[in-house]
Amino acid sequence: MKTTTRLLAVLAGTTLLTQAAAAQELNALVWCDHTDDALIKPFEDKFGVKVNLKEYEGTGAALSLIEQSQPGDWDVLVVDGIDVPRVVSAGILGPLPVGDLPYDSLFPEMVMEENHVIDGQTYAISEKFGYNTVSFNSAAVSAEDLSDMTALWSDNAPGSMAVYDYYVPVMGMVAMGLGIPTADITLDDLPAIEAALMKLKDNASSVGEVVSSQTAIATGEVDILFGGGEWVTAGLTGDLPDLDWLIPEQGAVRWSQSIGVFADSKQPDLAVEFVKHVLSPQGQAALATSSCYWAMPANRMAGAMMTDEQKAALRWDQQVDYLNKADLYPTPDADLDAAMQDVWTRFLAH
Amino acid sequence: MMRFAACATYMALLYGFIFLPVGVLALFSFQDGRFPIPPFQGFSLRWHAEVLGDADLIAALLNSLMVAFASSAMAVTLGFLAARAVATGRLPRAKAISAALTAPLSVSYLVIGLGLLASFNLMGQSLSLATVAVGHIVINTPLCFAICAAAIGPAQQSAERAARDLGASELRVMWLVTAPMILPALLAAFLLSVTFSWDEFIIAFLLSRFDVTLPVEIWSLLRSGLNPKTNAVGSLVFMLSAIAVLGVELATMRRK
Amino acid sequence: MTAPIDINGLTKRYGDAMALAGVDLGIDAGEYCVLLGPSGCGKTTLLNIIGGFADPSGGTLRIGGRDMVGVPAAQRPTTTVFQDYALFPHMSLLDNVGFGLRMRGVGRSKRHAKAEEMLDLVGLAGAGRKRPAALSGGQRQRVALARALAVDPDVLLLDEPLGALDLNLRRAMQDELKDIQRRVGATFVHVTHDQEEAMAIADRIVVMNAGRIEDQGPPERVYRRPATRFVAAFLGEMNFIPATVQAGRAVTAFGPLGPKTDLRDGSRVAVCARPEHLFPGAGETLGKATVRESVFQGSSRRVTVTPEAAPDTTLRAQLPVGMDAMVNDVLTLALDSGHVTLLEDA
Amino acid sequence: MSKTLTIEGRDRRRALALAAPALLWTLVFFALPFGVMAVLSLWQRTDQGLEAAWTLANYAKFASSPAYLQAALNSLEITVVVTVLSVALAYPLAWIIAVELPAKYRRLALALAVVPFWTSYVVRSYAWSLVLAKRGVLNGWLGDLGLPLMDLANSRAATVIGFTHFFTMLLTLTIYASLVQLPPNLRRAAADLGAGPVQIFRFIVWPLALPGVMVGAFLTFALCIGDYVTPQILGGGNDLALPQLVMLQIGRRADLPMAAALSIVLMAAVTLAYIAMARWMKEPSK
Repeated sequence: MKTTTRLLAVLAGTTLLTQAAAAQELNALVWCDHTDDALIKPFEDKFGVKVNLKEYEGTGAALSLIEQSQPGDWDVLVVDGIDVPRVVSAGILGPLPVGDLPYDSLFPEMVMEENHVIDGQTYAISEKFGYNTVSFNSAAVSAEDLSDMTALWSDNAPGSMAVYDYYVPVMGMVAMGLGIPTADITLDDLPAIEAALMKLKDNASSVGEVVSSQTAIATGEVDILFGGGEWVTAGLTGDLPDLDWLIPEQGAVRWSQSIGVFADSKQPDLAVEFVKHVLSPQGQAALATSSCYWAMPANRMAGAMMTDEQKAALRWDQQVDYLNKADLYPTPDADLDAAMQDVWTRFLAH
Repeated sequence: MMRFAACATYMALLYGFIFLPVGVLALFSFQDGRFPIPPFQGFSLRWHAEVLGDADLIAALLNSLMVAFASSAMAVTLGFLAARAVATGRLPRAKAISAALTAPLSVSYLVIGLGLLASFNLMGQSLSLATVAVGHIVINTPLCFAICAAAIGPAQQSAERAARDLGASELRVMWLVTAPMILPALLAAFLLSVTFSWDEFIIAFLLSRFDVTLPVEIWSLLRSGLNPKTNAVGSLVFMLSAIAVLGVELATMRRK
Repeated sequence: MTAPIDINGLTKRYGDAMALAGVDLGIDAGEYCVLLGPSGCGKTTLLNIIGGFADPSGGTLRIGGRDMVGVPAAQRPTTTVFQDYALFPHMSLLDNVGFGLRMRGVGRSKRHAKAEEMLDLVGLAGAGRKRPAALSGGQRQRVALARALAVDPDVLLLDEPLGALDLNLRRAMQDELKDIQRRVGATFVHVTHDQEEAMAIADRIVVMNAGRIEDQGPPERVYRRPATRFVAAFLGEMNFIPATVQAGRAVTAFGPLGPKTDLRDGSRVAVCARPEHLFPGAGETLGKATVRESVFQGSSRRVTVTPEAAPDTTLRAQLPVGMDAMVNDVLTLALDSGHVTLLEDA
Repeated sequence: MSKTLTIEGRDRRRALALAAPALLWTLVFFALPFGVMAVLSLWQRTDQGLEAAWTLANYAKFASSPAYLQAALNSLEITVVVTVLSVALAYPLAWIIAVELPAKYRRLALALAVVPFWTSYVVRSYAWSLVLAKRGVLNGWLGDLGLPLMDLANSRAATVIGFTHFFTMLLTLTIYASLVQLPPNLRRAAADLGAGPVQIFRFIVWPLALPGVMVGAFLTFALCIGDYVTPQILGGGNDLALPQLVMLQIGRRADLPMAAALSIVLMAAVTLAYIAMARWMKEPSK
């Protein structure tokens, strides 16, 4: 009995210690592209703090992590641009000091006021964006074969294929392919989308997350990655020049990620400094070319910090055209979201 | 002769199956290129060097060791004490208690991890390596209990009785008589426990926050970029463990 | 039903160690033969070779005239009662005893009838539904015996069958074993290290030491006229009185003792006499001796004495009851020369 | 203080005190969390967070959606196939090591059979994906030998192979342990009474080692049906297993109540398997 009490005391002690230590640390809940030293180290050195990073995939995962934490545990959140209103309404994010942030140098499409500004308060800022579209191996498939997206769920798919395992963008893409703008998806559209998805699954050899998708296309396991884009291919083109990506004629889905500060952060000033660091041209360049995945920085000024090869891999100069062709991520309400997830579960189990 | 040939063939085939992934893993950890897939492009130690230079991985390795040793020590202690209680033959409802103590053995780690996650959340306990250790103690205590219970037999009972008769206190009986007598079992329980904790992923994944154990770090490595570094970690971990296991094996053999 | 065993020049080598160093042995059909010796003498190895659990390194083994080398246990006319009984814990007694018949394709009712009969033979009638775990040690031993006998072996091999039993039970089982052997008529080969058991039970005792047979024959002969000093010492207590041959007699410190001998003069021999053949009174006298120790043993009194003629030797004698001999008493001891053996010193 | 204790009473107290730490630990960190899960499974996930709804809706959703039932069925099928396959592969190896091999090589053979155990579980699954990939090692060899290539990656077959690899090692250990415990004289006695190798196995070794094998098989079942890593890495998203579905609830929807309900379903499957095994073992072995 005594042993247990003592052990519990020890455990409690450890917890207290870790919490006390947290005073000099910044806790950020991020995507995997924020973990490179190139991005984090300069900030740590400048402010003499330790940045603790917890990676997650998907807003749901972030929400469960936050729910399973104590208030004040977190300082910085990186989240899907379209999910900012959702987390703001859940009271998770606090307002940002707009004047300190480089709004003026963002790509105009990345300001996204409808997402980031709620009741006149700005809660987050875009930091990185890209496209969920079609990646392919140009040695095996020609770009013409892929210009019509619907071919991928027809009876004769142009090549072996993998599908990226995230329901929002992939279902958004399929909707685009069916002629439904992502903003207009309703419950009534789901049967048609589901039917196309099932055909897609029949044609696909696997459905996987970032790295398994990357692996599949990089190793020649598949020739086409549905839902891929520059974030899959750009980092690999140095080794595999045949890897390419395009936006089909029906269009594609644009994703963006935003960064904000927790409402209950114990060190909001430091957290804001971190946001500023990530949005600075240096931070943006490092983020754009992170080892986990590459994608366009939200801050146009980052271009000055990047090499020509890097910019070429990201198609820096074609962004205007691409931004025109791509719809924003779908923003389903709770009911539609649940229904979409059910469709996706059926898709996975198919 | 036929029989010998059949046995040898079967052993060769099965050992081939067992070693196939490990061999491939090790081979491509020396791949001199970005992709850990055939063809083998030449020999390079680059990925091994990268692993050894990766502070996060090294930290995770140390975390894993810490969690494994701390949780196993606790699990062995709990299991040993409970096994002794059952062995006295005086424990009321000994059968029910034994069943309760071994119950976690048949529960999936995922379920144990989820349950603890929800409970810690409810208790307001934030996650850390300590919570991972708690989970590992839950899964390893039944194992240690079972191993110790099997080792405590009539020989220990009578030796304990003799020690008590000669005036030893309960604590000293345990420390001077029972524990040394079943030392091999205690050691085996501890090592098995360390192995399980060392290798455990899902509980560590669910119950950790910033400081993570090696399997969790490897998991995120796996999802953050395709390269032979994962192979290198795997082979290094393998070599490290194999050396440790061999060392223990040799040490016990010499003592015999 | 029964068969003779014929062993010639049998050897068994384990690496450099010789477990059997050339054994010649003939056992008659229907004989109760006991292999006796200290542990490590090779008796169990010999039994294992007869039973088909080990191959000899050389020599021949015939059972009922058939060469047995290389024949697996299952095909030999032998069965074994194992030291640990080796009962099948998951089978009832009936199934245990009937197992051999089952292997021979005998139908269920027939083999159960035979098993009942066998259990009856060993005094376990009606216990057939029990499992081995429900039995005492002595009962398990009986089941093992019944199981081995159920297939009507020509030769039954018993490996220390009574070793795990307490003394009283062991004595009772000895009689029973002998009785069962007489009834079934098979050749029994029984391994033990207990010389009393061997003498109580055997038609023929084979004394083994260091992989060799030291002596063999009927118990009485082997006891009375052991062939070697080892045999003499192993089968009960023996006084060895050193002597030198002079004119056909063994001359000791007490003068000439024992029977006439053909050994040439000057040979060193030992005059061997069991304690029960030393007694106070007339005969070939050993002169006066002082009692050093005296132990009452119920049916006799055992004394240790130092003879005056040879103060460096101690002799042991067994005195009839009623004869008091206290420590420091002086007795005059004599020897019954009819029971004395002369053994040449090795 | 005036209360007198009997010797046996004192012994009982002492025994209870010894068992208390482990019991308490199991209660607080195992039984209690389990209760929390059971309670949570009756709650609901809403936009605002978790709501104590006290409803069976999560279970109803499981029972009424074909995709969820399919996942449970997938898990069950994979687990049964893996368990049977692993026992079938491990038994002969354990037999060879325990019986056929000279005693001095036993430890070495056993150690070799489980060495890959220490490669780290996550990495082992990943290693199989390298072996089985379309342009992986296996197909490289098949191609060199001029044999037809196999498309095993990202499939149920890959999941089954990965699992079978792990559990064959585990079962070799457990089956070896139960085989080596059998007194060798039992086999000799049976041989002596005329049983051939097949009969010895059928009548003596198999029934006597069976309880040990069953326990190993049950552990395989329990561990396999609850594992997330292997199907996630090797299944290629083609064959959703129950643990993946559980993790989806947490990762994608932050729906802890649904995850809890699915976990309870998972545990129900394991419990049923346990009851079946216990029943089967209780029956007389004939």
